[in-house]
Amino acid sequence: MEEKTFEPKITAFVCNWCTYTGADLAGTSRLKYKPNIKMIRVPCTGRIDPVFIIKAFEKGADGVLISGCHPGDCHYNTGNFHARRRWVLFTELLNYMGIDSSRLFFSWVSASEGKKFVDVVSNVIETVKAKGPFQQYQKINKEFVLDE
Amino acid sequence: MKVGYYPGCSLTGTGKEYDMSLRKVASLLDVELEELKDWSCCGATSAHATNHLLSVALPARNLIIAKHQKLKELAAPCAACYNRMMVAAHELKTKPEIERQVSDLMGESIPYDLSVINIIELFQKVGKEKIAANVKADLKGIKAACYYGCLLVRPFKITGFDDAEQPESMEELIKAAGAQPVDWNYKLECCGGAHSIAHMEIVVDLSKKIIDDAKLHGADVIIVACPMCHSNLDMRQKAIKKEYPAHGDIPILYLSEFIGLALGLKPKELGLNLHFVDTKSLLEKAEIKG
Amino acid sequence: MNELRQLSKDLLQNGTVKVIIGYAEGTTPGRTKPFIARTPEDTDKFVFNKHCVNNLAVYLTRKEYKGKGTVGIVAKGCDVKAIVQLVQENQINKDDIYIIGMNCNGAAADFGKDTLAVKCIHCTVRTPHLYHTLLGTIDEMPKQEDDHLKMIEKFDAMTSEEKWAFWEAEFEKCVKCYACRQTCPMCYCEKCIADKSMPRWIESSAHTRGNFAWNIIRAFHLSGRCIGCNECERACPAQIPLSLLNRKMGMVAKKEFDYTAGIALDNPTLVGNYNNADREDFIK
Amino acid sequence: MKIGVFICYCGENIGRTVDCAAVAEAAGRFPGVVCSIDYKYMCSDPGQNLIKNAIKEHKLDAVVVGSCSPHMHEKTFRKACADAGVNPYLFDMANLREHCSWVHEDIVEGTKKAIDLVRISVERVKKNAPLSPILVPVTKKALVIGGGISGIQASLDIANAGFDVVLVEKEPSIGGHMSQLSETFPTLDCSQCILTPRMVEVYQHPKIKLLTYSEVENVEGFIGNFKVTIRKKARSIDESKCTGCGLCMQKCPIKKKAFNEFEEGLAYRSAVYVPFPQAVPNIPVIDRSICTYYQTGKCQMCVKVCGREAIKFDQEDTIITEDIGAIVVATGYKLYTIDKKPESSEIKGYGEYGYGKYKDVVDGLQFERIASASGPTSGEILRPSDSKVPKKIVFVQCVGSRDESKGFSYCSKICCMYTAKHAMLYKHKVHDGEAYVFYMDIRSGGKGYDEFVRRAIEEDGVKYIRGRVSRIYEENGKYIVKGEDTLAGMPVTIDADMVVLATAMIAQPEAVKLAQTIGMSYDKYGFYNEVHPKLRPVEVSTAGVFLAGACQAPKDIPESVAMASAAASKSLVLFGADYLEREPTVAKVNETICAGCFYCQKVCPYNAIERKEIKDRQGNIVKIIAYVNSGLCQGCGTCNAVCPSKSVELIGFNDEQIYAQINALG
Repeated sequence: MEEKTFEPKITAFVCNWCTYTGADLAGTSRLKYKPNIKMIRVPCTGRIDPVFIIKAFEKGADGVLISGCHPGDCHYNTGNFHARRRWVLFTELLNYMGIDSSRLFFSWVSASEGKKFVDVVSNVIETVKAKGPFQQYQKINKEFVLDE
Repeated sequence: MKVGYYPGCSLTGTGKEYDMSLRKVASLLDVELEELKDWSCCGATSAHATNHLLSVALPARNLIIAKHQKLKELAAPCAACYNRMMVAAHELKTKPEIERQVSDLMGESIPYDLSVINIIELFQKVGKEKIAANVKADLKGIKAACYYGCLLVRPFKITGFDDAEQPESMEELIKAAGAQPVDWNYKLECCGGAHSIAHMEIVVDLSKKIIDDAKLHGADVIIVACPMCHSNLDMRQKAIKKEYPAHGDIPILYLSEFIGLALGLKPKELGLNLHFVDTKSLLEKAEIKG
Repeated sequence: MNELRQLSKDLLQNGTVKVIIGYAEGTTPGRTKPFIARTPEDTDKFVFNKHCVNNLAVYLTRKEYKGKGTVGIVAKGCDVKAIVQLVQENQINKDDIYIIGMNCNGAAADFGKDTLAVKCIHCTVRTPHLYHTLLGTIDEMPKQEDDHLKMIEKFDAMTSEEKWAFWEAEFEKCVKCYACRQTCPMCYCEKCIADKSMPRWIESSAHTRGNFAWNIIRAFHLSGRCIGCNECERACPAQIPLSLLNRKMGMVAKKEFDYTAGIALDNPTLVGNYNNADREDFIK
Repeated sequence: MKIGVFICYCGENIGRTVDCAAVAEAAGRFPGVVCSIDYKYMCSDPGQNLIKNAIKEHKLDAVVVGSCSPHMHEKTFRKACADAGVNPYLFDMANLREHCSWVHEDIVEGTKKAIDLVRISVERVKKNAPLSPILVPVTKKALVIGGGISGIQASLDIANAGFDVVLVEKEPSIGGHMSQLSETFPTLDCSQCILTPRMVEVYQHPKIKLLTYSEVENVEGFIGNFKVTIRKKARSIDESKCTGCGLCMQKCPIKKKAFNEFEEGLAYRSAVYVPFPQAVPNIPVIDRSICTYYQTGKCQMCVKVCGREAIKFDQEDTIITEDIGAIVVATGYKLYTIDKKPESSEIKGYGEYGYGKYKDVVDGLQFERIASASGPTSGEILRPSDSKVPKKIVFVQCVGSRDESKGFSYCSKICCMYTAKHAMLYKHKVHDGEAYVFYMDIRSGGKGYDEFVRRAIEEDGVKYIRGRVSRIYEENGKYIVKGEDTLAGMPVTIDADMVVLATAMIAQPEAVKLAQTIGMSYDKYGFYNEVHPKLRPVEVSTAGVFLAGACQAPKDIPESVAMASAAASKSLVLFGADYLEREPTVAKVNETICAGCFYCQKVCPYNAIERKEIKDRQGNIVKIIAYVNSGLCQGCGTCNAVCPSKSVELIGFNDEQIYAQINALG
């Protein structure tokens, strides 16, 4: 029963200048996507720390999306370049630890790519939906969260 | 150094001396040429004009043989073979649809990590220093015009070799061999290529211009890296003379033959006796005895 | 050994250094322990042998020594890597240390064992790459199978469930004693993120979730910085194979960015720099 | 903390797919929320009054508005909060329109998500801190780098508005490339005639400090407060004594050792020289690399003839520091080197055109000098090799530009026009001559530009051939130009007496170095990047720095002048206020726990992280830690993410705030 009605929870960390604005454009253009995703706005992808992602999983996210300006377009010139290098290390680490890094999505979505934003989000939701709940984390989450 | 070797049809026929000289020179320079087993036609001169898929599939077959022989590099001394293989590799790499069709035809995928090299690149790999170190004959009085023709450097996007308009790599090798390259203007002009048989008058005109410019700049010899260029420039000098009686002969040598002379090989070992134009004038100037 | 003692004595006597960090005979005969020589007489206690496995660079960032005059240190190649990395990260001033480089013929995996420590099997710096004085000789080192590497490579074939199960079982054992942190020369933060409560990114109790968070972040913060001395694993009372994580991340740094930590003073750090051509095929 | 929540319907925009009343009702039950109100248009005056009244009535500490995107109305609501006494940064906005109602269709789902978004905002605002904008004082003095036409125009505009200007030029004279030009398109007025008065005006302007033969070495600080270090190179001449009589130059025995840069190598100059007769300042420079005195210690001919004792062989470079408020970068361009590959570039040269090998194959600026009345031929069109009048001349366009295989892929923009001008000047001076132009396309957009090209073709009979040239070589005293006429589909061969290559404008070789000094971004060719290609064309990503002229991209004189005036007016806007207000979203270091690893410094795009020494009471340095210069920090937060111990945090987006948001998702 739960399998059929499973709707994944997606947490997104997006940069203020490109992806957040691109998501605004998706709204202004009245494009549609599913409401499973909630966004947290940060100034720059350079601000995104891996602990955000771990915490999101601990808080029950089935998937996490990270999105920001295309390389070269960063409002702060180089924030996304530094971020990109750290993500390579972080995803490799997750893979090695068996934490399904295919639940972690990265994209470049510019302020003018409202359509791309919708495509990215829809793809994330569909992919995670097909994968089902993030059972590994849910298991260790449940084990120790006493008030549930 | 081991390098795969694709002679192609010309080197077994009109360009026999190219094959002979290259093998001799290679062994002197510690290059092991491993010939492709059961190689087939590269498709030059006709396949690409008639059927695109065929023009890719023919070289692809040879590339697959190279893969089976576990070769990393494949030398194609004939500029036309080199060009066809480069074009095919490029098509396979950039066009998934072609790649799929050719893989279907071949029953296996095509190797991408194989690099096809031309004769200049082969000598570059050997190294100018090594060539210079092995020079036996003194050729410093010899002025050589390096003729690249069209297929080595073009299309530049595909071959990526040297410079499409102002190549200098062959000159560097000639210097390493101890001779003087001349600065001339026709090193990339068309020799008439495959028109040699059907429209000889075109080839006569084009080849004459090339030869005249080389002579104008004081060349004693024209160096080529393509059997077709060789046959046009060498074989057609007789026809040029018929049309323009004032024409004086100039020897046309393959790059491998010239380097062979520098390394002290006998003219006959290099197949110089198989040329139409007598190479005596060059050998006398270089004081090399037949 | 006499060379080492004599040099140390001279250095302390002529005032080149204030103290020298080295090894002395341990309480169990044959074992060694870190030892700080403060007077020329102290240097008689110095020893150097295959049981000198500790990475003494960890002491260089301690308040007792940092900024208190030149510190001498007895350092194997692997220890020098740590020193190089610490200099790059502004933790020590290269002019404030005197490196007594030791040619190293491998350290024993453990006391009483003849096998080599993991870090020695794939060592590339048996002669230290930076030193003021070099002592000792390079002798033949026994060849030993790199089973550790094979283990890391085994992960390539495992499913993520299998990998998770492996680490879950390992991390279950973690008691959050932070011995790994304490013994790591690269863990010099004045306040570790694991100890911060506003906000508490890493849960402090020793349950699997908190242990995962701690070990992920520990490994991540050491990515491109870990010089592979494996002191963390040696110190771990729960015997969690932390070196598998650290070495893997070192391999990732090498493969993705052609980067090795601690090899050259002028090498830019891995994190903190970027290349326009860094991999981004995972970013859609 | 007492929080008020305000949910906007935005007419029907939010209300249609979000049950706003239900959202307000749910939000009212969140811990800390003391009032929760929904209203049709929260941004309207009555809506804002609703917020203000609630702040007073409920003594609110913080406000959350659920409405449109913060990019739309964040400022509006912050101001409303401030008006009613709540710090504007104790405010957060939930984006219920662009990120919820407009993109979702189901009202049940939409409402659920809207409640979540408001919860996230409420949790975040609890961790917000009251902040005030950062006030930065403004030094009302501008630095203009580059004394070409752009720099001259910007300097004059700023100075005429009453503000001080420091104009730095690396050559001994201002004037730039425009001073080398013969006549200008499309009016054919004399370049120097219109430029020289401007140069003199700069020199005499009481508000302009002119530093020629000088270079900017270092720029520190931030908008309104730059500290600039300038190196004034030794001229070996006492500027206060020299009268510019020129006797030293006449008597200098070194006549043929150095090519005259101003004449583009078509003439020689002496060791002591002014670049050209109209130079400003008209004070010579001694070229120490060729001067006999510097080589052998003898000669001193110039000293003997100088009645003012102005020659100073022992003069040294001087370092000048200036406090500057705004910087105008007008460093201009360079011409593509054709004969060989340009320094520090991947591109190949055009060896096949024989530039550098054949004297009569010249580039665009050389032809300008040949055509100029003040040039080496006094304006007669004579070819350099034998000073004969070329009867057949070929112009080749797009050399180095629009050529991915050998040059740069961009269009150099002005070459179509200057080639038409060159051909026209040639035809005006050599009536029986033939002029050919090889072109790819004719790009003549601009007032009177296309008419100008048509005039060259139709009235002056210049022959335009659409196609590329493959090779140029010498044969029997002629230059054989081989090319293709793509309209006729035929190869063409022209035996010319002279060839002019319209080479591309490229970035100055030291452009990247200056960009790194100032903190500007640049494209792959080395041209400086503007912040926004359309709406902010003269600003760069470092605030307080403006661009003028060809350092940004190839452009002609009118465009450069317009851009210079724009850059000047941007500087003047800055000088209009005594203080600048900046968003307080900046990073701050927790000094007690910073371990000083300086990873933050490595990732900071603005060089905003400095080193700070912490000393004990005896004055011994205890540790060196990071310090954020809040004037430079732009608030990206990359430092915060790389800091392993989170000892540097971005105010406004700190870890607690983001943690609260993530926590509210669960």
